[in-house]
Amino acid sequence: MIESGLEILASRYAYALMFVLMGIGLYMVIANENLVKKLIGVNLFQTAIFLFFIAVAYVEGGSAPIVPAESGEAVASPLPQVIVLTAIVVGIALTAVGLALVVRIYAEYGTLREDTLREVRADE
Amino acid sequence: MSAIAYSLAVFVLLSAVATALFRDVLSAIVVFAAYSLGMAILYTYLLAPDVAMTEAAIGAGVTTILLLLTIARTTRPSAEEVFERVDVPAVVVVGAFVLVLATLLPDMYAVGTQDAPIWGQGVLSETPTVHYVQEAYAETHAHNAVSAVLASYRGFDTFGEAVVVFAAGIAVLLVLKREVFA
Amino acid sequence: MIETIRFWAIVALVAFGLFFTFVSVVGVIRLPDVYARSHTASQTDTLGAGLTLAAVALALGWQHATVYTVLLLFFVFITNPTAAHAIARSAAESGIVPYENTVDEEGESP
Amino acid sequence: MSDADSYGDTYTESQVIMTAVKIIAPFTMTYGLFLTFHGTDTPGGSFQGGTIVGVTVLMLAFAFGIESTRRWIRQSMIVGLVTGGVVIFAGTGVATMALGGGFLEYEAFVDRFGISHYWGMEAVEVGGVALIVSGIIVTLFFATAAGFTPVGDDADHHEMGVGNDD
Repeated sequence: MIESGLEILASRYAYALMFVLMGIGLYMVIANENLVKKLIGVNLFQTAIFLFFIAVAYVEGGSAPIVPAESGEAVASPLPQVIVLTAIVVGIALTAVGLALVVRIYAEYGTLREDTLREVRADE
Repeated sequence: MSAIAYSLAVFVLLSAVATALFRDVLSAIVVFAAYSLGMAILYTYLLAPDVAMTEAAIGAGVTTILLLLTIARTTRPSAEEVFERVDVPAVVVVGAFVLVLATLLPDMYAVGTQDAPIWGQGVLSETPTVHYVQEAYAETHAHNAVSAVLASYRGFDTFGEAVVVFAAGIAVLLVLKREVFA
Repeated sequence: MIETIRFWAIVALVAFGLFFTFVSVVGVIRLPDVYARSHTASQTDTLGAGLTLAAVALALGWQHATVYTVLLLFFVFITNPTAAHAIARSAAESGIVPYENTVDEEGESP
Repeated sequence: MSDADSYGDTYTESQVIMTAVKIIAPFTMTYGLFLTFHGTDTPGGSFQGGTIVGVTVLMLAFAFGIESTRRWIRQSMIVGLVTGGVVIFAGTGVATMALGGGFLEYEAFVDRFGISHYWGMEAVEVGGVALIVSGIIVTLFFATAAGFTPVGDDADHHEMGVGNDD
């Protein structure tokens, strides 16, 4: 039972890592009070999804998707890699918009902590 | 063989935990840069050099710079203790989330196997992946299949992504109420 | 003969690289303030990574990848001291006072 | 100029960093352009190349001061890069439609001008994505570095917003 569980974990390590990283990202978004750290959590969650796509595209003993490959050589799938490639660039744009909002929030309320922000907004 | 992958996975995991727990935002940002770099190496190991380059330049470079600029523009809370208190209810919720996901693990295909449907096994014989790998050079004359898919097969999608990036640049200027950068 | 020399040269370079990396890790944990730590941390990059990259270049022999490795070595040697300099400088500008050992006489001078 | 001291304060000139950046910057610029132009044959492409070209500007800004780099680069150039990229990208798509194909269907170029399919891809990669990405990286950097300064009518607006909330 334990051995088969370990074997599943060993052969699917990238997916297991992705689940744990998603958990950590989610934890940062829920539990950290600082807005900048929340945004880092969003980024972490994003990278976990990227890891999933890349792990799907991976092929054991293959090579990078430069075609035409030598005969009989396996090549990693280009399609998930393209999706991740564009998603990373869109991700940084999204992070930048979030950071701009953080800068605005600080200019308006003078704090970046979520609990203090709630109090300030409740007082208004 | 995959000792490299395991050690990289452990490194990435540890730096992610450190990012979540450091109380000082500056430390969290620096550790997050290390995390991105570890992730980039992991992508290289998983045969995605294009993605690894992007992640190293954007994840470890530009994201870090933007985060640093933000805390320079706003505030960096002084930290008495090194680590944050662990929020127990959040850990319970997140733990339940991860456990539910983990039940999917036995049903997933092993990493790197060619039995997965994406490789045209089972009922699917002509998948996009198989087509791209076999025909990309003949159809587009580009050696790099990633570029071929990016610019040719999925050109319309890339156009959408580029416009999203363009819109994000405008959105940042709008949020900061700037027409010029000065 | 020449192969034997090359083999032992690679082993020696990797060993020295690991040694300097180990020393700097110990230093980062043990040393008292940001200046001493950034000094010892830059050792990892310049000497540790530098010697290991030299070993890699030697092990690869004459091929394309060797050129990349040597270029990498060059950039590592330029950028890392600069980064260490930038860290120490910004620490000095933000007013961090160097640690002074008041217990014994052989404390390092800033 | 009030904004000069708002973010000129953290910069101090350093001979070491400036020299190192002077040595490194041509290499990173070349590498970025190599990745952009050679992306169809080797790993790399316009997203990576554009990012590295953008990061070169960021590096210069760190060495020589954000304010002076921003003046050196000029507003119109960055805006031109980004909008030019979108226009070239969309223009390539519209051109293929005008020649009787679908949007970004490069076979139309092959049929009409007899050039390889490859050149349509290069137009989109180099002319479109690389310009957009490099311009946007620089834009995001300068915009975030400038931050938000509430002045004059902005402050009034803020007051009004608070009043509406009550």
